[in-house]
Amino acid sequence: MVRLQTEPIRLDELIAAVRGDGDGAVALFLGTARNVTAGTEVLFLEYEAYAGMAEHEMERIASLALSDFAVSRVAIAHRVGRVEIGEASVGIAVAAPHRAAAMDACRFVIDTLKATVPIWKREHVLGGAVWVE
Amino acid sequence: MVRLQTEPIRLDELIAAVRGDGDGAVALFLGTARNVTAGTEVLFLEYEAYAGMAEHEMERIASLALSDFAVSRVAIAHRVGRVEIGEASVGIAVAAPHRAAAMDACRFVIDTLKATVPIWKREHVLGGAVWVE
Amino acid sequence: MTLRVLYFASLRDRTGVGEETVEIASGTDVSALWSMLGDRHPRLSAAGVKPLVACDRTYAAWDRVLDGVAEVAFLPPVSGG
Amino acid sequence: MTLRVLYFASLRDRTGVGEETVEIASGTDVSALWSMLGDRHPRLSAAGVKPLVACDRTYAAWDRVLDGVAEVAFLPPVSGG
Repeated sequence: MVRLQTEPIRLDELIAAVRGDGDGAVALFLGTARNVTAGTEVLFLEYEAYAGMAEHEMERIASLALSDFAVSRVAIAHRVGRVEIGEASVGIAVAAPHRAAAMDACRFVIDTLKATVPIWKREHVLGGAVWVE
Repeated sequence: MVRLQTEPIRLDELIAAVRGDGDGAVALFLGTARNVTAGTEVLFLEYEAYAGMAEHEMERIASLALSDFAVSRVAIAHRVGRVEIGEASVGIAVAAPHRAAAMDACRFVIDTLKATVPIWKREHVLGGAVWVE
Repeated sequence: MTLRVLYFASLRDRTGVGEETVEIASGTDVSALWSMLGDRHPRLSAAGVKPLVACDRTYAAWDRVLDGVAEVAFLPPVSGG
Repeated sequence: MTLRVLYFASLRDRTGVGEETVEIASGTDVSALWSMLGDRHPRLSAAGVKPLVACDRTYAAWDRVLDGVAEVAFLPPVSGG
Protein backbone atom coordinates (compact mmCIF):
# COMPACT_ATOMS: atom_id res chain seq x y z
CA MET A 1 0.00 0.00 0.00
CA VAL A 2 1.41 3.33 -1.09
CA ARG A 3 -0.31 6.63 -0.61
CA LEU A 4 0.03 10.40 -0.86
CA GLN A 5 -2.48 12.05 1.42
CA THR A 6 -3.50 15.41 2.81
CA GLU A 7 -5.06 13.88 5.95
CA PRO A 8 -3.05 12.86 9.02
CA ILE A 9 -1.27 9.51 8.77
CA ARG A 10 -2.97 6.76 10.76
CA LEU A 11 -0.62 4.08 11.97
CA ASP A 12 -3.45 1.61 12.60
CA GLU A 13 -4.28 1.76 8.88
CA LEU A 14 -0.67 1.12 7.92
CA ILE A 15 -0.44 -1.83 10.32
CA ALA A 16 -3.73 -3.28 9.09
CA ALA A 17 -2.39 -3.00 5.54
CA VAL A 18 0.74 -5.03 6.25
CA ARG A 19 0.15 -7.54 9.01
CA GLY A 20 -0.73 -11.18 8.38
CA ASP A 21 -1.17 -13.99 10.91
CA GLY A 22 2.16 -15.51 9.88
CA ASP A 23 4.02 -12.33 10.80
CA GLY A 24 5.80 -12.02 14.12
CA ALA A 25 7.14 -8.52 13.63
CA VAL A 26 6.04 -5.12 12.40
CA ALA A 27 8.67 -2.40 12.11
CA LEU A 28 7.36 1.13 11.80
CA PHE A 29 8.85 4.51 11.15
CA LEU A 30 7.35 7.96 11.50
CA GLY A 31 9.05 11.07 10.23
CA THR A 32 7.63 13.92 12.28
CA ALA A 33 7.70 17.68 11.82
CA ARG A 34 10.29 19.32 14.09
CA ASN A 35 9.81 22.78 15.53
CA VAL A 36 13.34 23.87 14.78
CA THR A 37 15.77 23.82 11.87
CA ALA A 38 19.38 24.97 12.15
CA GLY A 39 18.49 26.99 15.24
CA THR A 40 15.46 28.72 13.69
CA GLU A 41 11.91 28.14 14.92
CA VAL A 42 9.69 26.41 12.36
CA LEU A 43 5.96 27.25 12.41
CA PHE A 44 4.74 24.46 10.14
CA LEU A 45 5.83 22.47 7.10
CA GLU A 46 4.42 22.18 3.64
CA TYR A 47 5.07 19.25 1.31
CA GLU A 48 4.75 19.24 -2.45
CA ALA A 49 4.85 16.03 -4.48
CA TYR A 50 5.15 15.23 -8.14
CA ALA A 51 1.89 13.29 -8.04
CA GLY A 52 1.96 10.23 -10.23
CA MET A 53 5.73 9.94 -10.19
CA ALA A 54 5.98 10.05 -6.38
CA GLU A 55 3.57 7.11 -5.99
CA HIS A 56 5.40 5.30 -8.78
CA GLU A 57 8.72 5.70 -6.93
CA MET A 58 7.16 4.64 -3.64
CA GLU A 59 5.77 1.51 -5.34
CA ARG A 60 9.20 0.79 -6.77
CA ILE A 61 10.81 1.07 -3.31
CA ALA A 62 8.15 -1.19 -1.78
CA SER A 63 8.78 -3.77 -4.52
CA LEU A 64 12.53 -3.62 -3.95
CA ALA A 65 12.03 -4.14 -0.22
CA LEU A 66 9.83 -7.17 -0.90
CA SER A 67 12.39 -8.71 -3.24
CA ASP A 68 15.53 -7.88 -1.23
CA PHE A 69 14.33 -8.69 2.31
CA ALA A 70 12.34 -11.58 3.80
CA VAL A 71 9.29 -9.43 4.47
CA SER A 72 5.59 -9.99 3.83
CA ARG A 73 4.14 -6.56 3.06
CA VAL A 74 5.17 -2.90 2.98
CA ALA A 75 3.03 0.22 3.41
CA ILE A 76 4.18 3.80 2.79
CA ALA A 77 2.13 6.94 3.36
CA HIS A 78 3.39 10.48 2.77
CA ARG A 79 1.62 13.74 3.50
CA VAL A 80 1.23 16.54 0.98
CA GLY A 81 0.18 20.08 1.85
CA ARG A 82 0.45 21.61 5.28
CA VAL A 83 1.83 19.52 8.14
CA GLU A 84 1.76 20.87 11.69
CA ILE A 85 4.67 20.55 14.12
CA GLY A 86 4.48 17.12 15.79
CA GLU A 87 2.46 15.52 13.01
CA ALA A 88 3.91 12.73 10.90
CA SER A 89 4.92 13.69 7.37
CA VAL A 90 5.73 10.09 6.46
CA GLY A 91 4.74 6.72 7.87
CA ILE A 92 6.20 3.33 6.95
CA ALA A 93 5.14 -0.12 8.10
CA VAL A 94 6.85 -3.42 7.24
CA ALA A 95 5.59 -6.81 8.41
CA ALA A 96 7.71 -9.95 8.40
CA PRO A 97 7.83 -13.36 10.04
CA HIS A 98 10.98 -12.28 11.92
CA ARG A 99 12.13 -8.96 13.31
CA ALA A 100 15.55 -8.42 11.73
CA ALA A 101 14.17 -8.44 8.19
CA ALA A 102 11.30 -6.13 9.16
CA MET A 103 13.68 -3.58 10.70
CA ASP A 104 16.25 -3.81 7.91
CA ALA A 105 13.59 -3.32 5.23
CA CYS A 106 11.97 -0.43 7.11
CA ARG A 107 15.30 1.38 7.21
CA PHE A 108 15.91 0.67 3.53
CA VAL A 109 12.50 2.13 2.66
CA ILE A 110 12.91 5.41 4.57
CA ASP A 111 16.53 5.89 3.42
CA THR A 112 15.62 5.28 -0.22
CA LEU A 113 12.45 7.33 -0.03
CA LYS A 114 14.39 10.33 1.25
CA ALA A 115 16.88 9.98 -1.60
CA THR A 116 14.62 9.34 -4.58
CA VAL A 117 10.93 10.12 -4.12
CA PRO A 118 10.03 13.45 -5.79
CA ILE A 119 8.63 15.28 -2.79
CA TRP A 120 9.82 18.64 -1.47
CA LYS A 121 9.55 20.22 1.92
CA ARG A 122 9.03 23.90 2.56
CA GLU A 123 9.74 25.18 6.05
CA HIS A 124 7.57 28.05 7.12
CA VAL A 125 9.38 30.33 9.55
CA LEU A 126 8.60 33.75 10.94
CA GLY A 127 8.42 36.11 7.97
CA GLY A 128 8.72 33.60 5.15
CA ALA A 129 9.19 30.12 3.82
CA VAL A 130 12.14 28.23 2.35
CA TRP A 131 12.34 25.13 0.21
CA VAL A 132 14.61 22.46 1.66
CA GLU A 133 16.52 21.11 -1.31
CA MET B 1 7.68 4.78 30.03
CA VAL B 2 7.82 1.08 30.78
CA ARG B 3 4.82 -1.11 31.35
CA LEU B 4 3.56 -4.67 31.81
CA GLN B 5 -0.09 -4.84 30.86
CA THR B 6 -2.93 -7.28 30.30
CA GLU B 7 -4.76 -4.94 27.89
CA PRO B 8 -3.90 -4.62 24.19
CA ILE B 9 -0.92 -2.40 23.42
CA ARG B 10 -1.87 0.98 22.03
CA LEU B 11 0.71 2.48 19.73
CA ASP B 12 -0.77 5.97 20.04
CA GLU B 13 -0.05 5.86 23.77
CA LEU B 14 3.54 4.78 23.16
CA ILE B 15 4.04 7.55 20.61
CA ALA B 16 2.48 10.16 22.90
CA ALA B 17 4.84 9.00 25.65
CA VAL B 18 7.98 9.54 23.57
CA ARG B 19 7.52 12.31 21.05
CA GLY B 20 8.60 15.88 21.62
CA ASP B 21 8.47 18.84 19.23
CA GLY B 22 12.22 18.68 18.71
CA ASP B 23 11.99 15.10 17.44
CA GLY B 24 11.98 14.37 13.72
CA ALA B 25 11.76 10.59 13.98
CA VAL B 26 9.89 7.91 15.86
CA ALA B 27 10.97 4.30 15.34
CA LEU B 28 8.51 1.67 16.47
CA PHE B 29 8.51 -2.06 16.80
CA LEU B 30 5.67 -4.48 17.40
CA GLY B 31 6.23 -8.13 18.18
CA THR B 32 3.03 -9.87 17.13
CA ALA B 33 1.64 -13.33 17.88
CA ARG B 34 2.16 -15.69 14.93
CA ASN B 35 -0.30 -18.45 14.13
CA VAL B 36 2.41 -21.02 13.52
CA THR B 37 5.56 -22.30 15.23
CA ALA B 38 7.85 -24.88 13.69
CA GLY B 39 5.05 -25.99 11.41
CA THR B 40 2.45 -26.39 14.17
CA GLU B 41 -0.66 -24.22 14.37
CA VAL B 42 -0.70 -21.94 17.42
CA LEU B 43 -4.11 -21.09 18.92
CA PHE B 44 -3.01 -18.27 21.21
CA LEU B 45 -0.07 -17.23 23.38
CA GLU B 46 0.27 -16.69 27.08
CA TYR B 47 2.97 -14.56 28.68
CA GLU B 48 4.18 -14.77 32.26
CA ALA B 49 6.44 -12.12 33.76
CA TYR B 50 8.48 -11.86 36.92
CA ALA B 51 6.62 -8.69 37.90
CA GLY B 52 8.88 -6.19 39.56
CA MET B 53 12.04 -7.57 38.05
CA ALA B 54 10.70 -7.42 34.48
CA GLU B 55 9.86 -3.71 34.77
CA HIS B 56 13.23 -3.15 36.43
CA GLU B 57 15.02 -4.78 33.47
CA MET B 58 12.92 -2.83 30.98
CA GLU B 59 13.82 0.42 32.78
CA ARG B 60 17.47 -0.56 32.68
CA ILE B 61 17.28 -1.18 28.91
CA ALA B 62 15.50 2.13 28.34
CA SER B 63 18.21 3.93 30.36
CA LEU B 64 20.96 2.21 28.38
CA ALA B 65 19.30 3.25 25.12
CA LEU B 66 19.10 6.86 26.31
CA SER B 67 22.76 6.92 27.30
CA ASP B 68 24.16 5.01 24.30
CA PHE B 69 22.13 6.59 21.46
CA ALA B 70 21.18 10.17 20.62
CA VAL B 71 17.51 9.64 21.41
CA SER B 72 15.00 11.67 23.40
CA ARG B 73 12.67 9.15 25.01
CA VAL B 74 11.94 5.41 25.02
CA ALA B 75 8.70 3.57 25.76
CA ILE B 76 8.32 -0.18 26.20
CA ALA B 77 5.09 -2.07 26.80
CA HIS B 78 4.82 -5.85 27.16
CA ARG B 79 1.69 -7.93 27.51
CA VAL B 80 1.15 -10.51 30.23
CA GLY B 81 -1.57 -13.13 30.18
CA ARG B 82 -3.37 -14.32 27.08
CA VAL B 83 -2.46 -12.77 23.71
CA GLU B 84 -4.49 -13.62 20.63
CA ILE B 85 -2.94 -14.36 17.23
CA GLY B 86 -2.28 -11.06 15.47
CA GLU B 87 -2.13 -9.01 18.64
CA ALA B 88 1.08 -7.33 19.75
CA SER B 89 2.87 -8.96 22.66
CA VAL B 90 5.44 -6.15 22.84
CA GLY B 91 5.52 -2.57 21.62
CA ILE B 92 8.52 -0.25 21.57
CA ALA B 93 8.72 3.41 20.61
CA VAL B 94 11.84 5.55 20.40
CA ALA B 95 11.83 9.24 19.52
CA ALA B 96 14.91 11.15 18.38
CA PRO B 97 15.82 14.31 16.53
CA HIS B 98 17.16 12.15 13.67
CA ARG B 99 16.13 8.81 12.26
CA ALA B 100 19.29 6.70 12.40
CA ALA B 101 19.59 6.99 16.18
CA ALA B 102 15.88 6.25 16.64
CA MET B 103 16.10 3.07 14.53
CA ASP B 104 19.40 1.90 16.06
CA ALA B 105 18.08 2.36 19.59
CA CYS B 106 14.77 0.64 18.78
CA ARG B 107 16.63 -2.40 17.55
CA PHE B 108 18.90 -2.39 20.61
CA VAL B 109 15.85 -2.30 22.88
CA ILE B 110 14.02 -5.24 21.30
CA ASP B 111 17.19 -7.34 20.96
CA THR B 112 18.15 -6.74 24.58
CA LEU B 113 14.62 -7.19 25.87
CA LYS B 114 14.39 -10.59 24.23
CA ALA B 115 17.68 -11.62 25.82
CA THR B 116 17.31 -10.34 29.36
CA VAL B 117 13.79 -9.41 30.49
CA PRO B 118 12.29 -12.18 32.69
CA ILE B 119 9.19 -12.92 30.65
CA TRP B 120 8.18 -16.33 29.31
CA LYS B 121 5.94 -17.31 26.45
CA ARG B 122 3.69 -20.34 26.41
CA GLU B 123 2.33 -21.46 23.06
CA HIS B 124 -1.09 -23.00 23.21
CA VAL B 125 -1.56 -25.59 20.49
CA LEU B 126 -4.21 -28.21 19.84
CA GLY B 127 -4.21 -30.50 22.88
CA GLY B 128 -1.76 -28.68 25.07
CA ALA B 129 0.63 -25.85 25.80
CA VAL B 130 4.42 -25.58 25.80
CA TRP B 131 6.75 -23.07 27.39
CA VAL B 132 9.17 -21.54 24.92
CA GLU B 133 12.49 -21.43 26.77
CA MET C 1 6.71 17.82 -31.38
CA THR C 2 4.79 19.07 -28.36
CA LEU C 3 6.11 18.43 -24.87
CA ARG C 4 4.63 19.10 -21.44
CA VAL C 5 7.26 20.55 -19.08
CA LEU C 6 6.81 20.57 -15.29
CA TYR C 7 8.70 22.53 -12.63
CA PHE C 8 8.66 21.79 -8.93
CA ALA C 9 9.47 23.57 -5.69
CA SER C 10 12.11 26.30 -6.11
CA LEU C 11 12.24 25.76 -9.88
CA ARG C 12 8.56 26.60 -10.12
CA ASP C 13 9.25 29.72 -8.07
CA ARG C 14 11.92 30.64 -10.65
CA THR C 15 9.75 30.12 -13.73
CA GLY C 16 6.53 31.36 -12.16
CA VAL C 17 4.67 28.43 -13.74
CA GLY C 18 4.26 24.83 -12.66
CA GLU C 19 3.58 23.52 -16.12
CA GLU C 20 3.92 24.70 -19.70
CA THR C 21 3.90 23.34 -23.21
CA VAL C 22 6.87 23.68 -25.56
CA GLU C 23 7.50 22.76 -29.18
CA ILE C 24 10.76 20.92 -29.83
CA ALA C 25 12.42 19.48 -32.91
CA SER C 26 12.86 15.74 -33.28
CA GLY C 27 16.21 14.66 -31.83
CA THR C 28 16.23 17.27 -29.06
CA ASP C 29 17.73 15.97 -25.82
CA VAL C 30 17.19 17.13 -22.23
CA SER C 31 20.28 19.38 -22.26
CA ALA C 32 19.11 21.21 -25.36
CA LEU C 33 15.62 21.59 -23.90
CA TRP C 34 17.11 23.05 -20.71
CA SER C 35 18.99 25.67 -22.74
CA MET C 36 15.78 26.60 -24.59
CA LEU C 37 13.93 26.92 -21.30
CA GLY C 38 16.74 29.05 -19.85
CA ASP C 39 16.18 31.59 -22.67
CA ARG C 40 12.48 31.69 -21.83
CA HIS C 41 12.99 31.85 -18.04
CA PRO C 42 16.26 33.69 -17.29
CA ARG C 43 16.06 32.85 -13.54
CA LEU C 44 16.13 29.11 -14.35
CA SER C 45 19.78 28.96 -15.31
CA ALA C 46 20.61 31.17 -12.32
CA ALA C 47 19.69 28.13 -10.23
CA GLY C 48 23.29 27.07 -10.78
CA VAL C 49 23.25 23.32 -10.31
CA LYS C 50 21.39 21.26 -12.87
CA PRO C 51 18.24 19.71 -11.46
CA LEU C 52 17.24 16.08 -11.73
CA VAL C 53 15.13 15.16 -14.74
CA ALA C 54 12.23 12.79 -15.16
CA CYS C 55 10.84 11.75 -18.53
CA ASP C 56 7.29 10.42 -18.36
CA ARG C 57 7.66 10.07 -14.59
CA THR C 58 10.89 8.07 -14.56
CA TYR C 59 14.33 9.51 -13.76
CA ALA C 60 16.32 10.14 -16.95
CA ALA C 61 19.81 11.27 -17.98
CA TRP C 62 20.60 14.69 -19.42
CA ASP C 63 21.47 13.23 -22.81
CA ARG C 64 18.10 11.51 -23.10
CA VAL C 65 16.59 12.25 -26.54
CA LEU C 66 12.99 13.35 -26.10
CA ASP C 67 11.43 11.68 -29.15
CA GLY C 68 8.32 9.87 -27.94
CA VAL C 69 8.37 11.53 -24.51
CA ALA C 70 5.18 13.38 -23.51
CA GLU C 71 6.20 14.89 -20.17
CA VAL C 72 9.51 16.18 -18.84
CA ALA C 73 9.85 17.31 -15.24
CA PHE C 74 12.71 19.27 -13.66
CA LEU C 75 13.21 18.30 -10.05
CA PRO C 76 15.27 20.07 -7.39
CA PRO C 77 17.04 17.76 -4.92
CA VAL C 78 14.22 15.98 -3.12
CA SER C 79 13.47 16.56 0.56
CA GLY C 80 10.54 14.35 1.43
CA GLY C 81 10.41 12.01 4.36
CA MET D 1 17.71 -16.96 57.80
CA THR D 2 14.41 -16.99 55.94
CA LEU D 3 14.39 -16.68 52.18
CA ARG D 4 11.56 -16.33 49.68
CA VAL D 5 12.14 -18.54 46.62
CA LEU D 6 10.30 -18.02 43.33
CA TYR D 7 9.94 -20.37 40.35
CA PHE D 8 8.78 -19.34 36.90
CA ALA D 9 7.39 -20.99 33.77
CA SER D 10 8.51 -24.62 33.37
CA LEU D 11 10.35 -24.53 36.71
CA ARG D 12 7.10 -23.70 38.47
CA ASP D 13 5.49 -26.61 36.62
CA ARG D 14 8.26 -28.84 38.02
CA THR D 15 7.92 -27.69 41.64
CA GLY D 16 4.17 -27.26 41.57
CA VAL D 17 4.53 -23.99 43.49
CA GLY D 18 5.34 -20.48 42.32
CA GLU D 19 6.71 -19.33 45.63
CA GLU D 20 7.87 -20.85 48.88
CA THR D 21 9.83 -19.96 51.99
CA VAL D 22 13.00 -21.77 53.01
CA GLU D 23 15.34 -21.55 55.97
CA ILE D 24 19.04 -21.39 55.13
CA ALA D 25 22.20 -21.09 57.14
CA SER D 26 24.33 -17.98 56.97
CA GLY D 27 26.97 -18.32 54.22
CA THR D 28 24.76 -20.43 51.94
CA ASP D 29 25.27 -19.62 48.28
CA VAL D 30 22.92 -20.10 45.31
CA SER D 31 24.44 -23.47 44.32
CA ALA D 32 23.93 -24.87 47.82
CA LEU D 33 20.36 -23.55 47.88
CA TRP D 34 19.68 -25.21 44.50
CA SER D 35 20.88 -28.58 45.89
CA MET D 36 18.57 -28.18 48.91
CA LEU D 37 15.65 -27.36 46.66
CA GLY D 38 16.43 -30.35 44.45
CA ASP D 39 15.97 -32.61 47.47
CA ARG D 40 12.61 -31.02 48.17
CA HIS D 41 11.46 -31.07 44.51
CA PRO D 42 13.03 -34.05 42.73
CA ARG D 43 11.80 -32.88 39.30
CA LEU D 44 13.77 -29.65 39.64
CA SER D 45 17.18 -31.18 39.10
CA ALA D 46 15.73 -33.22 36.22
CA ALA D 47 15.49 -29.92 34.38
CA GLY D 48 19.09 -30.60 33.39
CA VAL D 49 20.51 -27.18 32.61
CA LYS D 50 20.88 -24.77 35.49
CA PRO D 51 18.45 -21.88 35.26
CA LEU D 52 19.33 -18.22 35.56
CA VAL D 53 19.18 -16.76 39.04
CA ALA D 54 18.02 -13.41 40.34
CA CYS D 55 18.66 -12.19 43.88
CA ASP D 56 16.31 -9.43 44.96
CA ARG D 57 15.28 -8.94 41.34
CA THR D 58 18.76 -8.56 39.87
CA TYR D 59 20.61 -11.26 37.93
CA ALA D 60 23.19 -12.98 40.12
CA ALA D 61 25.92 -15.60 39.81
CA TRP D 62 25.64 -19.15 41.16
CA ASP D 63 28.32 -18.52 43.77
CA ARG D 64 26.45 -15.54 45.20
CA VAL D 65 26.24 -15.85 49.00
CA LEU D 66 22.68 -15.24 50.11
CA ASP D 67 23.34 -13.35 53.35
CA GLY D 68 21.11 -10.27 53.28
CA VAL D 69 19.09 -11.46 50.31
CA ALA D 70 15.31 -11.64 50.81
CA GLU D 71 14.16 -13.12 47.50
CA VAL D 72 15.78 -15.59 45.12
CA ALA D 73 14.17 -16.43 41.79
CA PHE D 74 15.02 -19.28 39.41
CA LEU D 75 14.42 -18.31 35.81
CA PRO D 76 14.30 -20.53 32.73
CA PRO D 77 15.78 -18.99 29.56
CA VAL D 78 13.56 -15.99 28.84
CA SER D 79 11.24 -15.86 25.80
CA GLY D 80 9.47 -12.51 25.94
CA GLY D 81 9.23 -10.08 23.06
